Amino acid sequence: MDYYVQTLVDGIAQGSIYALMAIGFAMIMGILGLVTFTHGEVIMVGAFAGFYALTFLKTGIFIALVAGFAAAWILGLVIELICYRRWPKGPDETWLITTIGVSTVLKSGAQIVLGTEQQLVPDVYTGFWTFGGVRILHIQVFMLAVLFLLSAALWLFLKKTKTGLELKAVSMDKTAAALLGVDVRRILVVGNAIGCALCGVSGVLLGVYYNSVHAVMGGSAGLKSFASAVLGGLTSIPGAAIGGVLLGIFENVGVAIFSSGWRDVIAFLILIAVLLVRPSGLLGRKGAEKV
Amino acid sequence: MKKTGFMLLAALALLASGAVAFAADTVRIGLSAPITGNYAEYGENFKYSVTMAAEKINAAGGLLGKKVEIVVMDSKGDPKEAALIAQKFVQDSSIAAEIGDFTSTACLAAAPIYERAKMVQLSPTASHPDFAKSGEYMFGIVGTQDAEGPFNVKYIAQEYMALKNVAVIYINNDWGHVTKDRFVKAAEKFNLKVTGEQPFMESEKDYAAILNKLRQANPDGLCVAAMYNEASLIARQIRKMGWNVKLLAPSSVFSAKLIELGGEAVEGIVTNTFFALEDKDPAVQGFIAEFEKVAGRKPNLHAACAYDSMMMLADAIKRANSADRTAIRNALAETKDFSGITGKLTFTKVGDIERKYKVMVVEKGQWVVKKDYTR
Amino acid sequence: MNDVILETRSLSKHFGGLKAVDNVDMIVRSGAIHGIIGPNGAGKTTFFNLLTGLIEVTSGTVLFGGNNITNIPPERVAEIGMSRTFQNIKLFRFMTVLDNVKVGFHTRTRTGLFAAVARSATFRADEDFVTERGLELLDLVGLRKQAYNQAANPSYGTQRRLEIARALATDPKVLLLDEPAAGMNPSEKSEVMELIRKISSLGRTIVVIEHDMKLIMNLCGVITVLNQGLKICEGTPAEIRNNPDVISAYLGHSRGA
Amino acid sequence: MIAIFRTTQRHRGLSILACACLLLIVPFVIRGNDYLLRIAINILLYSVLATSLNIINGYSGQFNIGQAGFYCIGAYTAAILATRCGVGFWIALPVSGLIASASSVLLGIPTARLRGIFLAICTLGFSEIVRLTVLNWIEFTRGPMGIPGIPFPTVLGYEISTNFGFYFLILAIAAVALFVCFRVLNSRIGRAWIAIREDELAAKSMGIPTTRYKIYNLAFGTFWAGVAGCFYAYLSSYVSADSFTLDEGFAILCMVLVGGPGSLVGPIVGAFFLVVLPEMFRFLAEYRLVIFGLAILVTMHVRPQGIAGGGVFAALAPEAAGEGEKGAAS
Repeated sequence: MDYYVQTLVDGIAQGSIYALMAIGFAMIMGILGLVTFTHGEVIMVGAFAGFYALTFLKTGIFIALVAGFAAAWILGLVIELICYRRWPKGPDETWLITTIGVSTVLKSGAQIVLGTEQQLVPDVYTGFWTFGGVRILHIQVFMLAVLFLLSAALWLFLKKTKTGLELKAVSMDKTAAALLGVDVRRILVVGNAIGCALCGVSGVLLGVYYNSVHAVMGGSAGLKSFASAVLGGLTSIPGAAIGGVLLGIFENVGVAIFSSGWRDVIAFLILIAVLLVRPSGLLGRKGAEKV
Repeated sequence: MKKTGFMLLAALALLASGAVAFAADTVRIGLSAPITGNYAEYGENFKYSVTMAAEKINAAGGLLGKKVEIVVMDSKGDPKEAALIAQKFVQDSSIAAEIGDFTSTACLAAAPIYERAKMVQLSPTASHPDFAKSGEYMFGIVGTQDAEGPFNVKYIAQEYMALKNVAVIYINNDWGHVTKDRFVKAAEKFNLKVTGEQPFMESEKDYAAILNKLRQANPDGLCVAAMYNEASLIARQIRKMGWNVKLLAPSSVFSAKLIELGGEAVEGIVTNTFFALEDKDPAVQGFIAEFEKVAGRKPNLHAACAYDSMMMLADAIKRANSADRTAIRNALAETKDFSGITGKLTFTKVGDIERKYKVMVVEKGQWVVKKDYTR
Repeated sequence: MNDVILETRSLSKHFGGLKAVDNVDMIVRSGAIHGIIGPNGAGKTTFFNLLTGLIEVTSGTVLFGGNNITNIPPERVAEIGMSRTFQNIKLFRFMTVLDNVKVGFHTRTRTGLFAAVARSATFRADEDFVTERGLELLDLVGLRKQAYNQAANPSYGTQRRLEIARALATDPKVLLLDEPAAGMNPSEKSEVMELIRKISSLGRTIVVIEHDMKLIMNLCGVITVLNQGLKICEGTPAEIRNNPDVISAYLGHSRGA
Repeated sequence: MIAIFRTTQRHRGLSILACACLLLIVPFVIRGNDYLLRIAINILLYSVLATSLNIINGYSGQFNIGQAGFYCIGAYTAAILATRCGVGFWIALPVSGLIASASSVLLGIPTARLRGIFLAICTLGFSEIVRLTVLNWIEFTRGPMGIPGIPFPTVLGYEISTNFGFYFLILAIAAVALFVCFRVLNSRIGRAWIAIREDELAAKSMGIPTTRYKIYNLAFGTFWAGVAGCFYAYLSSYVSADSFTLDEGFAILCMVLVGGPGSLVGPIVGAFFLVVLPEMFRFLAEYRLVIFGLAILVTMHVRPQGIAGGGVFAALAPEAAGEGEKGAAS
C-alpha cells in the first residue's frame, strides 16, 4: 500500500513541474493560439538562469526562481520578435518552422556557451516528513506551493487586470478584439512572455528537484509540457495544471503496473485517447476542435 | 526542377573543392564523434584526447617522418551522419584510418562502409558485442560486456560486496541493454539472484517510480547500468527516498564527474576499471595533467580510451611502416601487449580487447582502487 | 411536374435554449423557384444547413423525393441530388476557376487510384467529361474566359456565380442558393436573376434565400417566411406582400423590406 | 530566379527532360567519389520522404508532424522481412509501403475528425509510440540493438552493392514516386484532396466523403514514407530506433516547408537544401547546427512560402493550376 501511495506522491511532485510547464504552454498555444516548439529550450534557459543564481551568485531559491522567470521572459520577447512578429496570423506551419529554427539555435548555442556537460544544482530544502512508509520531501511540497501560487497569480491577472481581460478577448477572437481597440500585437508580446516566464520557473524547479541542468535537457521537457497541456485542454489554465499533475501520476503509476520502458508509450496512448474522446482536452473549451 | 539541377551542380562543385587532395606530408586520421547534439559532452572528450595524442606523437617526431593530422567530423551521434562521414573519410585517400564513433549504433551504421573500403574503424567506446564481429576492419578497445558482466557479478557483487541478490536499472539503449543482458546472464551462472530489471529512457530525469518498483523486492544491491551523468542522479534519488541499497555499476560511471554530481549519494558505489586517476604510471599522470589543461576537467574512461585508440593506431602505423589502410589493419590486429594508459592491450581474434579489471570504490569523495584481478 | 420533391416536417434545431429553427413544415414542388425570406437571425441559413446535413437535426424529418434523408451526411446529400451555395462564399481559393467546377463533378466520376496512375480509359473518359461539362457550366454562368484564373482573384459577383456553377456540377435536382445576390450592384443582381431563371428553365428546382425583396418577389412562385426560427407564413408573392404577420415581423426589426 | 521558374513552368516537358538528363549524368561525373554519391542518394531519399509528407500536409492540409514514425515502420518492416523471412528487395519494397500505409489507416480512422494542431499532436504521439515500441519490443525488433546484416538488394539479377548502384535505385524510386504522385494529384482524387485543404465544409457539400478521402490521403502519403524506409534499410544495411526520432520527423517537415508545400518541386528543393547545407557547414564543427538553425530562420523570413512555393502559403503546383487541362506531358 505504502508503495502505491509513495508512487502517487512522487507522481504529483513530478506532475507539479509538468503542470507549470503546461500552463506556460497553454498560455502560448491555447490562449494566444501561437504554435511553439521552442518550449523545451525556454525551460532549459530558465533552468540555467536559476542554476547560475544559486551556484555563482549564491542567492536563495526565491531569487533563483525570479532569475529563471526574468531570463525566460526576455527570451520570450526575442522569440516573439523572431518567430511571430512577421506572421501574426500564421499559418501554424510557419510558426512551427521558425520555432524549430530558434530551438535548434538555442540548443546548440547553449552547448557552446554553457558547455556540454551536465551541471550540478545544489540541494535546497533537503528535509522530509515520514508518514508510515511514505516519505514526502519538503522540496516536493515547495514545488506544489509554487505551482499553486503562480496559477493563482495568473488566474487573478487574467480575471482582474485590463491586460488580462484583453488577453482573454484576443484568445476568443483576434479580429474582434482588434476591432474593440485591443492592441493585439502588444497582447501577443505580453502573453508570450508570460508563458515563457512560467516555463522558465518550471525549468528552475526541474533543475533543483533533479539536481542537474544540461544544455540538452529541453527536448524531453518540451514534449512533456506539450502532452500535459493537451491532456488538460489547451485553452484552459486550470486544465493545463491538472493535465500536468495527471501526466505525472500516469507516468509513475504506469511504471508501477507495467515495465518502465513502456511508460512514455502509455503517456502518449492516453494523450491520443483523450484527444479522441474529448478533442478539447479534459477541461478545454468546447468547440476547440474547430481550430 | 532545372533550378534544383543547377544548385546540385554548384553545391557538388563546392563540396568537391573541399575534398580535393592534400599535401602528402601528413598522416591523416579521421575522427567521427558527436560534437553537437545530445552526446556532445562525450564527443568533446574524444576530440580533446585524440588531438592531445596526435600532438604528443608529433612532438616526438611524428609517424613515418610525417606529422599526424586529425580530421574531426561531427556525427551528432546520429547513425545516418556517421555513415555519411564514413563515406567522406573512405573517399579521401589521404586519410589512413578512422577513430570513432561514440555510440555503438553509429559505429554499426558506418561499419559496412569502412569494411567495404578496407579502412580501420577503431571505436574507443563501442562495447556492442556485434560491433567488432561485424567486420575485419572493426576494432573496439573498451572491452565488451561479455567480459565485464561476469566480472561485475563474480568479483564485485559476490566477492567484494557479498551481495545475495541484486536489482538492475539500465539505460534503454543498445549499450545499456547489452550490459544488463550480460550482467543478468552472468548472475544466473554464478547464482546471484536478480530481483528485478527496469529500463529508463535516455532523456529521463525522474527515476523515482522505477526505483520504488525495484525497491519492492528489497534487494541488497542495485546495479546501475548507466553513464555517470544518469548514475549520479539515480544515486541522489535513491538516497532522497531513504533507500539504503548498495550500489554497483559498470565502468562507464568512472569519472570525476560522478562524484561532482553525485556528492555524498555516490559514496560507496563500486565499479570496475582499467584506468585509474591515481595510477602512478607517469604516462597516465602525464595524460591526466595534459587533459585537465586542455579540457578544464579530469578525464574519464572514454577520454582515456580515445587517447589509447590514437596511440595504438600510431603504434600500428609504425609497425606497418606504411600509411596503407590494409597494412594498418593487419598491424593493428597483431597488436600485442601494447602498454596504454588503460593497461596492457591485446586484440582478440575478432578485434576486441580482453580487459583486466580492478575493483574501484568511491570513498570519502575519491575514487579508490581496491583489488587487482586477472581474469 | 408539380409533385413534391423536398419536404420538411416539424424540423427543429435548438442550440441550448436558442430555437434557431422551430417546427418548420415546408413543401417544395418540383421545378419551382422557392424563396425563403426573413429578417436577420430568422434561422434561414441554419435551415439550409439542416437540409444539407451540415448540422444535426434536433427533431423532425427531411424528405427528399419521398425518402427520409434526415441527418444523412452532407456528401450523401450531394450525391442524392441536392447541392448548395454558401452565404459567406466558400470557394477553393487556390484552385483555378475550372478546377473548382471539376471538384463538383466528384460524385459523377469514378476514377480510382490505379486508373489515375495508368491514365486508363476510365480516367480519360472522366477527364474529358469533366472538362467539357465544366466549361459548359462556366459558359452558362458567364465565366468561360476566366476558366484558368485562380478562384481567389475574381470579384465578389464572379465568385458567387462560380459557386453556382460548382453546385450545378453535382447535377442537383434541387439547388439551394444562400443569398446569391448579396453584395452585388443592381445590374449584377439582375444578371443573377436571369441566371437563376435560366437554371430553372433547365428543369432544376431552386430554393433561394435572399434579402432583396424585389429579386425574391420577381423570381419566386412560392415564398416561405421565417422569423425567429418559426415559419410565419407561406404563399405566393402577392399573398406574402399583404400578410400582416410578415409586415409586423419586418417592421419589428431594423432591416426593412 | 523567378524568371527561371517561369521558363520551367512554360516548358515543362523540356525542363523535365533536362532534369532527367542531369540526374542521369551526375552519377557518372562523381562516380569515383562515394561521399558525393552518398549525398546525392540522401537528397533523393529525402526527396521521396518530403514528397510523401507534402502529399499529406501540402495537398490535403492535414497537419502531420510524425512522418518519422511511418518511415520507421517501413524501415523495420523491410529489415525484418529481409533478415528473418529472407524476402527479396522487390517484395519488401511494396510491403513496407503497404504496412506503413495500413498503420496510417489505423491512426487515421479515429483521428480523421481532428484538425490542425490536434491532429499534429496525435501524429507526433504516434511517431513516438512507434519508436518506443521498436525500442521495447525486444523479441520482435531486437530493441535498442537494432537489426544489422540486411543483405544487398538484387535488381534484375545484379546485386546492388555500391553507392553508384544505390543512386540509380533511389533515382528510380523517386521518379516512380513523383510520377505516381503527379498523376494522382492531377486526377479526381487529387482535386478532392486539394478541395479538402481549401475548405473542408465546401468539399463535403460537393459530395466528397472527406473523412474517407483524408484517410485515403494519409495512406497514400505514408506509403511512400514506408517505401523510403525500406530503401534506407537496404542502403545502410543496419536499422536502429535512433534513426527515427522526432527530430527526423521535424527535419522532413522542414524540407517540405522550407522548399514550398503544395507543389511537387518544393519538397525536392527543400530536401536538397537541408541535406546539402549541413554538409557544407561541417567545417564549422560545433557551430554547425547554430548556423543551420539560422539558415532556416533566414529562409523563412525571406521566403515564408518556401523557396519554391508560390502564392500565399499553399499555392498550387504549376501542374495543378496551370494550363494542364489535357493532363499535359509528363
